[in-house]
Amino acid sequence: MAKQAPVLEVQDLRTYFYTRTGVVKAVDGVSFSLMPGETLGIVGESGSGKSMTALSIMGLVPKPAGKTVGGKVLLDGEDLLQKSNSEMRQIRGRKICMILQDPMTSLNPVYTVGNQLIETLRMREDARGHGLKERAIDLLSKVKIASPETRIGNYPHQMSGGMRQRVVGAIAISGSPKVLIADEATTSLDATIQYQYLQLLRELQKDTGLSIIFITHDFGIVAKMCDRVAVMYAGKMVEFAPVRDLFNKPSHPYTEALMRSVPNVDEEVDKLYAIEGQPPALDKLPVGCPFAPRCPYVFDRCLHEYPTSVTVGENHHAHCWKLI
Amino acid sequence: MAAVTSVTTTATRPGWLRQMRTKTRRLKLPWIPVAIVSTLVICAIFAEVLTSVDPREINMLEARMSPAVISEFFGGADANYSWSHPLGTDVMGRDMLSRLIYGARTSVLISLVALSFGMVVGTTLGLIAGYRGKWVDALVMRFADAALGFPTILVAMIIVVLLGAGMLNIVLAVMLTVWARFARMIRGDVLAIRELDFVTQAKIAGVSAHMIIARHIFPNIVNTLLVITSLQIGQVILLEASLSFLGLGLPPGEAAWGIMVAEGRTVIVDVWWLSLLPGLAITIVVLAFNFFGDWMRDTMDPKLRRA
Amino acid sequence: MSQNGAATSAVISVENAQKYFPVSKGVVVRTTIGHVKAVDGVSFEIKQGETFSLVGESGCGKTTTARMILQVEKPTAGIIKFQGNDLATLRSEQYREYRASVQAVFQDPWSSLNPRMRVGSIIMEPLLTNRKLSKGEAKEKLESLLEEVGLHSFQGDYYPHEFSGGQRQRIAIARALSLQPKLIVLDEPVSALDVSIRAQIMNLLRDLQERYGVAYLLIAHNLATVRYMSHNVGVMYLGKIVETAPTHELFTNPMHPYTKALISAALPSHPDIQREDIVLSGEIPSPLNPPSGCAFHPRCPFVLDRCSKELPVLKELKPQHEVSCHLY
Amino acid sequence: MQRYILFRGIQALFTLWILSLAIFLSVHLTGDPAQYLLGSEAGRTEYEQLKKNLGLDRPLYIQYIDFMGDVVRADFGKSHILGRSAREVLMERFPATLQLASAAFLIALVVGIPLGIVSAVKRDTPIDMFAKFFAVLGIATPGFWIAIMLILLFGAILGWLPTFGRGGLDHFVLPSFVLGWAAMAGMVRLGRSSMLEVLDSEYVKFARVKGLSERLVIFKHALKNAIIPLLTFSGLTLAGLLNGSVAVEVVFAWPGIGRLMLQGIQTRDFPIVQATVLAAGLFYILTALLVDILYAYVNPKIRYE
Repeated sequence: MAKQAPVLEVQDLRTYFYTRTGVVKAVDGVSFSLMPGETLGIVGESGSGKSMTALSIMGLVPKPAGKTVGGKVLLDGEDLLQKSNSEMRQIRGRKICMILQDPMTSLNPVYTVGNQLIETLRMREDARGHGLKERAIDLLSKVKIASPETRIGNYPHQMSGGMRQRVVGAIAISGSPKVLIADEATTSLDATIQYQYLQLLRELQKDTGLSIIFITHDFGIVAKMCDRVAVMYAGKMVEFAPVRDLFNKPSHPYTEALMRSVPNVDEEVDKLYAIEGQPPALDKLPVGCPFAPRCPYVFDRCLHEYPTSVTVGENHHAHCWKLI
Repeated sequence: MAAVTSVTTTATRPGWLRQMRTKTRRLKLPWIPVAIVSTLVICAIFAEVLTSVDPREINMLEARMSPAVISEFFGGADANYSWSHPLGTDVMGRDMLSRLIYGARTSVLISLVALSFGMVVGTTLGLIAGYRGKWVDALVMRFADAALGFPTILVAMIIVVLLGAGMLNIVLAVMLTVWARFARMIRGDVLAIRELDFVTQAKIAGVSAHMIIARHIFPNIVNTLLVITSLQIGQVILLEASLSFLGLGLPPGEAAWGIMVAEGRTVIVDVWWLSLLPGLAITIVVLAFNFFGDWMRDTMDPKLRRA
Repeated sequence: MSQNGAATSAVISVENAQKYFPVSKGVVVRTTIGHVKAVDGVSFEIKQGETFSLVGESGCGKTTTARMILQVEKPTAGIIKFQGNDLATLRSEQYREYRASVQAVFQDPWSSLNPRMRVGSIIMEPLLTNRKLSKGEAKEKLESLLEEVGLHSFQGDYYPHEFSGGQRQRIAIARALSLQPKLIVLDEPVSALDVSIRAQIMNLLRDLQERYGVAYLLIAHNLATVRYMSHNVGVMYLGKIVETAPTHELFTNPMHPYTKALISAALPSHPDIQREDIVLSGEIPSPLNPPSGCAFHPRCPFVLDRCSKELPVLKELKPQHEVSCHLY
Repeated sequence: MQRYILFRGIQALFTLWILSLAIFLSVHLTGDPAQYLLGSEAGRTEYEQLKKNLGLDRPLYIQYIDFMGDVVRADFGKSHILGRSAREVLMERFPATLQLASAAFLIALVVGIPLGIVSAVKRDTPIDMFAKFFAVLGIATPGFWIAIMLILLFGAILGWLPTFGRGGLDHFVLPSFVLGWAAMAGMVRLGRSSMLEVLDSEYVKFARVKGLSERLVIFKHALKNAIIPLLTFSGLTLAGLLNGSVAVEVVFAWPGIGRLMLQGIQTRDFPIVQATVLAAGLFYILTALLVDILYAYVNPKIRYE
């Protein structure tokens, strides 16, 4: 890959929640970069901070409890964290957009899908007046919705989950953003519908040169869709690698254990590896490495100090003392 | 942790006190509403002890005396008051304080009776409608809708036509709407709980229908029941006062806050305390119950707690 | 269906089971305008100590099939046999014995445990409802069950909210085990759990099967889970089993176009894995008004003329491998 | 949609029928209307004659059929106190109540809904605190008492506003405020909670994600959804308004049907009682039906069923 400027660069992002029981470090020093046309996967379990990373990038951390307290989010070199609310509004939908998890509730039940598409189109200066409806129909056919002319007058509840998620996709790409974040966007879809949707995203990416961030708990989506992968655990990014390197040589003990504990569709597995214990509560994180209590390789240092980033291959880093 | 607490409880007394304090502090009990509600209940139970004056005793010589607690400090030279009537007297010379205390008893009594009947009937019907479903549910809910939506005042009037004014009339009118509120909420809860997997599991294990209701469904609606009850008390007291005010309840002259407000209405300009005091009492008590109910809902509603 | 040979070892056999839900319309007088054919003629059997999986997408009828076996739903037609005896002909105590022999573990570990009951009473409820036990026996049994599923014996006094999702699923398994059932229905037992917890539960279930020879009916949508857990698999589409085969055979040699598409759509375990690309067009049709002939024909990439007219039947194409498709 | 309206219509008719039955039975089961009409001094033959004239000697079900016929023709007989047809009196008084209730309802809507919405959008600000306080007071204070206190303050002490009877616009201020406050309080509370819920929804989050202005997010996406439960509630509010209007009409000497109803009860004037209770019931049921239809219209899930 030629040396290019990244379209999105996140540096040491920190988003904390201030609750009665203490400070929850939902995102704690996350850094990564995203190249034009690239697909990045962020994998983690519930509570790993992967969704909150996405909301922090979008500037939509739930207030007042949550706050992004540090770091930089550089989109084309401009720090989004320094932008005012109204400036962010110009950026959202146009330069960066997001698909949320639940297609059943992402669309407003009291407006037709056409209405919700057109209102997004209308926000852009170059799209006033005539032809909005035609462009909306055009977008619907782009996401492969059959007979878009009639579908445009439908209310969300008249559509299936897969179709609603396509409409959400159409709205998300309507502003021709450079970056699209898909937060568990296919989790609630059935297998064959999910497959259709992933295929569609891939085609859209090929046509528009969009960069996509997939936020998921499923290594399968990573294997199928992503170029590079970040693994998150307890608010921290524990491993970062090109996708093949990650699957061939998982370096962080958590990544390794997780991969060995996931069953395989492609071959019979004799016995899965079972990770001991539970993911930690974010307001009661242990000192040192948060994975230490469940780690098979744990030694003294892990319990006292958080590991530094170790380079284990080209563009492949992991935070683990074992690797030094 | 609970076990640890109970051990120390029996061991040392000061520890017990301190623990009670930390426990209640953790619950963040709303102290002012609790104090008001307690005062009300104490007045209702110990009315005879708290005041030796008969609330119905007429004494025209001591009529229209202004409240001593106010006139002592703000009253002009011509103010007619006496410390034997701290809150003054009405146009017939009846002692306001004693009437207010006995009025508390009326309020508590009526709302307690009406509410418990409403609760029992409503909960039972709600449980049956929710668990049985189908036409039973449809029937019960149609009646509940009608009872809920329908203006209570019309119901009360029809009952007055039927039975004449009286305490029973108020209790009936209140009951006829209150049961529906319970039935509705409980039924909604039951419908949700009935679909939960632990009920299906119990069915698979062969547990009988009445055991499922008793062991799996009822314990899970107790919270809702407490919350609705505490939120309803205020409304019931208000309803009782309104009906009394209109003369649809107890006969005039009885000690009920609504009647007292009505008696003061025509002479409001001269004898302002007659209406002011009982109305204030109603407002404060209803406010207290509302805040207490809100607190109950916030602490007990598992849906809110899980979020 | 095939009655030959191992009839004795079949714990349960389902023959042509159907479940139709009526759909009604009308304001005052409600008239039935049609039926949702949730399950439309399903047959299979499960042998002792084996896991049979039903896979398919939402609305395919796999859960309804399980609920019929659990007797939560009464079949509209068809026969369910328990150890060779038709359930419909069982006398009441035999029927009670059947209910005790078939237990279940459900998907959501939060809704499957009564929050107002102690874990001990939850686990012991099926046992105490069906058997007479002394206090001492009950206590002993509870402790052994808790340890069996990897919990501490003192945890029986705790309430469900004191446990995590994975531990709750262990409690649910202990309850299902308490009556030493012949069959446990596992309805998506791991899909609500965190990824790192799933392997713990799947391994536990496999260990228990090895130890007690209990049979499982596994309902799952994740093919990887199915491949890891089961001996035989049935693929369902719109209320019918379209293909059934031993696990290895099904995954290495899928024959029905729908099975092929399902496997093609399953996410790969490694980025280098390339699959035959079968993208199905369209959505799953409504079971209220299923397509004529083969219900899959509007989405099938290999559709023939006769598919829309003739209903295909299951044919045994290889030993134990049955497919219902006009292509063969 | 049509099916839904038809269903609600049938339900409304059924409720009305139950009400009429309740009135018929209560009037006919409590004592003897003929006795009331004549007073206690009347002779036996006179009494029998009157009973025959009134048709009271016939079987109950025949009387009921007659009664239903009268109800359909809105003929409730002659008030023996006022000496006029009950329908006439009713028609004379009805506009007063309608005006008062409409004014109160308008206040509740115009003040209550915006206040609730603003309170949710500006959560935990002084506006929110004020709205919550205002609402909780409105729910807890008895309307009849507030009415008396306002008469004392604005009428007797300050002398700013008329305190009784019907007249110019200034006569509306106090009664409609008192009547509207409780309804308004309910609207504030429900408006606030339903708006908070909507603001927390995925589609509002998605509207923000796609870069809509805050104005569009709140006024287009959140508002319409938040108002749907308020519509249902406003139907229930009407019942509350009818409840309250009796006391308010009595306190402010407002010549409406609420006061007429109470007078009818106190004087055992059955034609008046029948007329007013049925009219109030009909009014309530019709408005509730209207609200239901409106609700169906706003909510596409029902409209397209």
